[in-house]
Formats: sequence, structure tokens, C-alpha cells
Amino acid sequence: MKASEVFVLVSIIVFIFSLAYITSLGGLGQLPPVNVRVLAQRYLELTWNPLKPFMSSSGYESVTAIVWDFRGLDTFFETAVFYGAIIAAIAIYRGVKITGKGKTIGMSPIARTITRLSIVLIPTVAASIALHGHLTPGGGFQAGSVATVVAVLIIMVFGRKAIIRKGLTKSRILLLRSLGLLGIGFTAVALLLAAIALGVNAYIFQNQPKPFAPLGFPKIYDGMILGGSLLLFNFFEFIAVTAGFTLVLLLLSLDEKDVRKVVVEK
Amino acid sequence: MNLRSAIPAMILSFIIYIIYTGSVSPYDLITGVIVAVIVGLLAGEIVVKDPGKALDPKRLAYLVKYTFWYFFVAEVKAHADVIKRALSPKMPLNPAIVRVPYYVETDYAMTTIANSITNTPGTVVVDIDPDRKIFYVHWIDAKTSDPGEARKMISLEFEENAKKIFD
Amino acid sequence: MILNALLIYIGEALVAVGVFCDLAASIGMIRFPNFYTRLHAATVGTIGGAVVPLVGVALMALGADWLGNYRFFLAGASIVAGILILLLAPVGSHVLAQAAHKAGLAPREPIAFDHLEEDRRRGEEK
Amino acid sequence: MIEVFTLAFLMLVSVASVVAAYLAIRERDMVKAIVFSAIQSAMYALIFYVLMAPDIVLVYIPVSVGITPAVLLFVTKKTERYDGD
Amino acid sequence: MISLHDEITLFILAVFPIYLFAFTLYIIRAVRGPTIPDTVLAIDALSFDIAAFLALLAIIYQSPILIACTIVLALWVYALDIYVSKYFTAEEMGE
Amino acid sequence: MNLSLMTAYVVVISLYVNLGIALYGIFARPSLVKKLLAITILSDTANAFAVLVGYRWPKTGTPKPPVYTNSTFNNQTLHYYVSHAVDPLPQALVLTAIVIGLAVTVFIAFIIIQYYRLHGTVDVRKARR
Repeated sequence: MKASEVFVLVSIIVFIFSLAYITSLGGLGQLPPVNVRVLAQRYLELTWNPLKPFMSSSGYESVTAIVWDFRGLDTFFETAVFYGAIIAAIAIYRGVKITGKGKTIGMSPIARTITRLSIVLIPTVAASIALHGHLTPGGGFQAGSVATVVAVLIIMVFGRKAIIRKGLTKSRILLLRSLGLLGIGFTAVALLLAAIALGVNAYIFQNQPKPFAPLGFPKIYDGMILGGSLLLFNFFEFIAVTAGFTLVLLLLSLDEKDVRKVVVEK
Repeated sequence: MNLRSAIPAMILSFIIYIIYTGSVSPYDLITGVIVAVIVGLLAGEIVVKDPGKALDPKRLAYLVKYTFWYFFVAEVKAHADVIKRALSPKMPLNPAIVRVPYYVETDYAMTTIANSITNTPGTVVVDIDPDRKIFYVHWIDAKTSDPGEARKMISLEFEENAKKIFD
Repeated sequence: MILNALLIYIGEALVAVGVFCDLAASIGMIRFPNFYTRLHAATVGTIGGAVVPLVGVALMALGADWLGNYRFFLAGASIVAGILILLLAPVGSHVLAQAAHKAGLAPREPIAFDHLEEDRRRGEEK
Repeated sequence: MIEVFTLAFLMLVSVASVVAAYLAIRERDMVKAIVFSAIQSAMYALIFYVLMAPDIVLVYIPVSVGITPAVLLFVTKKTERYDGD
Repeated sequence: MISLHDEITLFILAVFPIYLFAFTLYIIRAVRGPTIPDTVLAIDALSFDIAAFLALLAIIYQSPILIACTIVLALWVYALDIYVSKYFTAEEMGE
Repeated sequence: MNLSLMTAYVVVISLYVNLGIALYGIFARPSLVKKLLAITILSDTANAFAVLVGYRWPKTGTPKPPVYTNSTFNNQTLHYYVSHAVDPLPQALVLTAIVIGLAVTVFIAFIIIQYYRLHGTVDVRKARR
């Protein structure tokens, strides 16, 4: 071990101990506590509360309600950040041709057959997670990241070129991703547009009717809990996240010598 | 898009959706049908080659019978054997990789045999040669090195059933 | 009521079998000498130790009526998880074994005879 | 009674996560390090599960056990496998 | 005569220590495993068993909705197998 | 000192140790890929802290996930839910933090590949010369 390494180690240990000391003085309090904070109690109360229709959200699940209703604007910008990171990654690969020509090697026939079968099973489960995001744990992010496993498996088991030959080229995946983002944006302002047409008031990211803003997404119909805008947000986020992850993995799986020709000699 | 090959995929997708959500409320039925139609249309051609075979009730009956036989007879025997080996103090092992030929045509039948072999403890398919139709099976207690004998001991019953179901 | 009790007892029996397989598999994982023999112990762990208890949990959940309506979700999701493990786990072991043999990652001894190695050599000579 | 066993499980999982994280950082072979970091992520997922956060488990396992190792293995394949001298 | 509810709780608490012992052995194999396939195989078996164990925990906590996590665990650990074997057999990961 | 408090401290201490290990990896290991791995461990540990702060153990019964599971609604069920469910706010924040963290990781990964193409190494000590 060299002197610099020892110095780093000692300073890290001192830092951690000071952090732990501050925490034990009352930063985290006693763990685990009996009660949660007042703000959290408010959120829990208002998630599903027919007695307070103007303040409550429209689903059973508190996390989804916070993510897409109480704090929807934050999540929208977060999705935009993810989109920006993908655009920045594509910028590095500008000019690289992505084609489906040439032969693929892939893996053993047993893995191929099972992967083909799982193309039906896994998206079904993912869609179930997305469409029940307001009733059970789940939602757009979760379902999107579950559905990405199909993309990973196809890239690894059949080869990258197979996914392109099936029609999922780079521009189409980007289009799908943009459609998802547009859908989220449209759901956010849909009530605003409707309110302008009808001549009443509405807020951006409004889910349920509020005082002074009488419009709202359907909450419950014939005994079925529809979840209002949460359902739409979850669905569009599912599409956007799946397409984004697929695009990232597709770019990462490009052959190094093809990329090198374009990127380094430029 | 081939509509006929999409139907079995749709049915499979719908069944999985309903089992996973575990309820038959109108909301689940409606969304289940929508999801099944979309997934079936997208994946039908990749998954199902011959739609007539997939909906044949005789083959499905064989599949159910095979599942029961497999779980209650083959698996129990193999599990008992490997657990005995793992827990006995002397640990009797005689591992080897043997050739096991197979004589089925379709991919699904081949995969059924291979997965059945791997899922019974004591035998694992290490590699496969699809041109010469040979599995290379790692066998924890190699009783023979002759491919024909090994096939009789390891995969004959799986193969007969797989032939009835998929070929 | 009797049906509930029956379901719960069958489920508990299956879970008990699963726990025993799990324990045997983990002991086998420690004791077996090389990677290829440990594959067999891992198979015991996945089929006997995961699929069987998942089915057992599904039966227990169907019988446990104090869990409310969501118990059908519990049962269905564990059945689907069991089916997926049954399909995917053997493929996982197979591709791992194939990669280990092809790239020579793990020692093969002790082994009585190795037909795959023979055939591969013969293929290279040709 | 449930409390005691829950907390015993948490203890085992957190100790295992420390071991896995240490090995992931010390290991010179990047492939091994990535596999160890996958163990560490799985252990964190169990902590999240016991802390009653199913939503986070649902998004954390795909991201940390699935996609991050995939990205890092892609990077390792394209660059160098061994770290340091 | 105890109720079914208490009986299930007692049963799960009885199998709990065995599970913990088995997990400890798996983790030891995963950490010690002389080669990479050993480690990956141990993680594989460990995760499938943990999937079954999490289902039991969902019953004992009386929160059936926790079950959604098991399927995700089972799926992605399989993907880890595929990555590692692809890494060692192929020239480029996307072939 | 009761048992639950002790175990909570074990979890907290192990998280601190992981934090230290991750910081050591970021500062002392030469490979850029290893640094990226350490960054992911660091962010995961921070997320685990956030969720740990939102945990609770109610006086009666076990804690519940923050999902309302009763199909009927009255004051009693609502009170049961509010007094047993854990804090949903840190979970919602961590949920978005994980996805942003993944986006950052992917972006850094692309930059590392580009760095290797231009410099021929991912070792910061060799690249300095």
C-alpha cells in the first residue's frame, strides 16, 4: 500500500465516523420510529379518500399517487432528464450506420426457443404491472424496466441484427420513445385544453376535480377503479422507458470496429 | 401478419394475464383482452409456427399427462438420488460427459427434452450439436459410455412424450 | 373451512419439502468438488427448492381467507413465478455450462470420460 | 416473534452486502467485480423488501441487478478486463 | 386447538432458521467460489430460493401485494447468466 | 437496549461501511470502470438510507406497504391504514432517483468508451502522462 492510498483510507474513515457521530446525535432519530411524519400522514390519508374528493388522488397506491399526481411535475422533468441523457449518448454515435445486414451468431438453440416463448410471457406480465399501477405495487418505471429484459435477451441470444431485422430500427425506437413522452405531456395538459374549449378553469397536471376547476379524469366507473390520469401516465411512461432502455442497449451493442471507423477518424 | 398463428399466442397471453392478476373483475378482463390482442399480433409469428398443432386438444391432454408424470415420478426419483449423494459422508461421484442422440424434428420438442434432462438433478445438458442431433450430457453417475445405452437410461421416456406432444 | 385447512396443510407439506431440498442443495453446493457437479446441486435448489415451495405458497394463500381478496393475486403471481423459473432456470444452467466448457473457465476433474472434448478435438483436426 | 426473525434476516443481509461490496471494490478482475456488485444489489433489494417498499424493489432489481451489470459488461468488453497493474 | 392463522405463522417461523442457514451457505459459496461460473451459479440458486422465501414473507406479513417482487428477481437473475456466458463465448456482446 | 434498536444499528453501521468502501473505490482505484461501479454503490447506499428513514414499527401488528388494500372505505379502515403504512414520500423520491441514476450511469459509460477510443486506456495514472 502506498502513502497516498493510506491517506485516502484514513480520511474516508474520519469522514464516515464524523457522519455517523452526527447521525447518532439525532440526525436519524430512534430507529425504527412508531409514527411517520405529519406530511406522510397527510399523503396517506389523501391517497384514497371519498370523503375529501377535492384533495384526494384517484388510486389505491400512495407512491404512484405522489409520483404522478401530488408531485407530477417533478416526475415529468425527471423523465425529460432521462430523455436528455439518451439524446447525449446518441450524439456520440452520430454518423454510425446501424444496419441489419450480415450474419448473426447468437447462442444455443435451446436458449433461442425459450427466448421466443418468453417474448409472449414477459410483456404480458409487464403490461399487467403497468395497468395495475394504481391498485398494486407497480407503474410505468417498474413495468418498463421489466419489459426491457426482452430487449436484452433478444440482443444477447439472437444477436443485435435480429432486432433490427424485425423492424425496430434506431429511428423507430426513438419515435416510440418520443410518442411516450408526448403522451405524458398531452395527459398533463389535456384538461387544460378541454377547459379552454368549455370556458372553465383547470390546472396543469390536474387529476380530479378541484374547487374552481370542475373537470376531472374518470375515477370510478361501474365499480371499476380507473385511476384517472394515473392509468394514462403509467401506460405512456411504460412505453417511454421500454423504448429508452432498448435504444441504450442497442447502441452499446454495436460492433467496436464499425464505430471506431467513424468516431476516431473524424 | 398471420392472424391464424396469432390466436394461440393471444390465448396464452390472456391466460397468463388473468392468472397473474388473480381476479376476473371487468377491468381485468377488458385490459387482458387488449393486452392479449396486442402481444399476440406482435409476437404470434415468432412464437407459433404451426397454429393447427398448438390448438389440438389431444396434444394438450398429452402435455398435462406428461407434466404430472414428470413431477411425480421422474423428479422425485432424481431428487432423492442427488440428495442422497450430497448428504452421504463418502459422496459417491462418477461424473462424465456422454453423447445422447435424439430423434425429433421441431425446436420445441428438442427444447422440451433438453429442459427435462436439465431439470432432473443428476443430468445437465452441457452442449448441443443440432446438425448431428446429439446432446452432450454431464452425468453425475456415469453407468455407461455407449450413446445408445445412455439414451435409454436418460432421455428415452422424455423423448417419447415430447414426440407425442410436439411432433 | 375443511377445504381451507386441507389446502393449507398440502401447502405446508410442499413448503417443507422445498426447505429440505434447499438445505440439501446448499450443503451440496459447499461439498461438491467442481463446477460441473455443483450444477446438479443447483438444480435441486431451483426445482425442489423454488418451484415446489412457490406452488405450496399458492395453495396456502388460497386457503388463508384472512388475507382478503388480494390472496388470489398472491396465488396467481407465485404460480406464474414458478412457471417462469421452471422454463428459465434450466436454460441458465445450460448456457453457463456451455460457456464454462467452451472457454475452459472451470476445472473438469474429476471426470471419467469427456465425449464433448473428444468431438471438439476431432472437429479441429478436420 | 416476527420482529426478531425479521431483524435477524436484515442483519444477515446487511453483513452479506458489506462483504460483497468490499470484494467488488478489491477484486482486480472486472467481470468478478461486476458479479459481486450484483450480489450487493440483490442484498439491498432484500433490505428494501423488508422495509416494505415493493415499488422500489420492482424498479431496483431490474436497474441494479439487470441493466447496470449489462452496461458495465459491455464497457468491460470494449475496454480492459483487468484493473490496475 | 389453535387457529389456522397461528398455525401458519408458527410453521413459517419454524422454517425460517433453516432458510437463513441455507442462504448463508450459498453466500459462502458465492464469495469463495474459485471461478466465475461458480459464483454466478451460487447467485442463481440463491435468488431462486429467495424468490420462494419472499413469497412466504408476504404471507407472514399479511401483505399479499408484496408478492410482485418475486417474479422480477427470478427474471433478472436469469438475464445475469446470459450476460456472463455471452461475455465468455462471443467476440462482441451484440453478435 | 432492545433487539430491534440493535439490529437497526447493525443495518445503519453496515450502510456506513458500504459508504466508506464506495468512497475508497472512487478515490483510490485507478480504473474508470471501477470508479463507475463504486459510484453506483454509493448512490444505492444513499437511497437505502432514505428508505430506512421512512420505515416505522407500529405499536400493534406489523408495518404495511403504502398501498390501500381494503375494498371498503370508512373511518376505521382509513385510520388503520394511516397508523400502519410506512412513509411513501422517500419511496417516491428514491424511485425517481434510481432512474435518474441509471441515466447518469449510462451516460458516463458512453463517455468511458469514448475515452478509451481516444486514449487507448481506462487507467487514469497512465492517461495522465
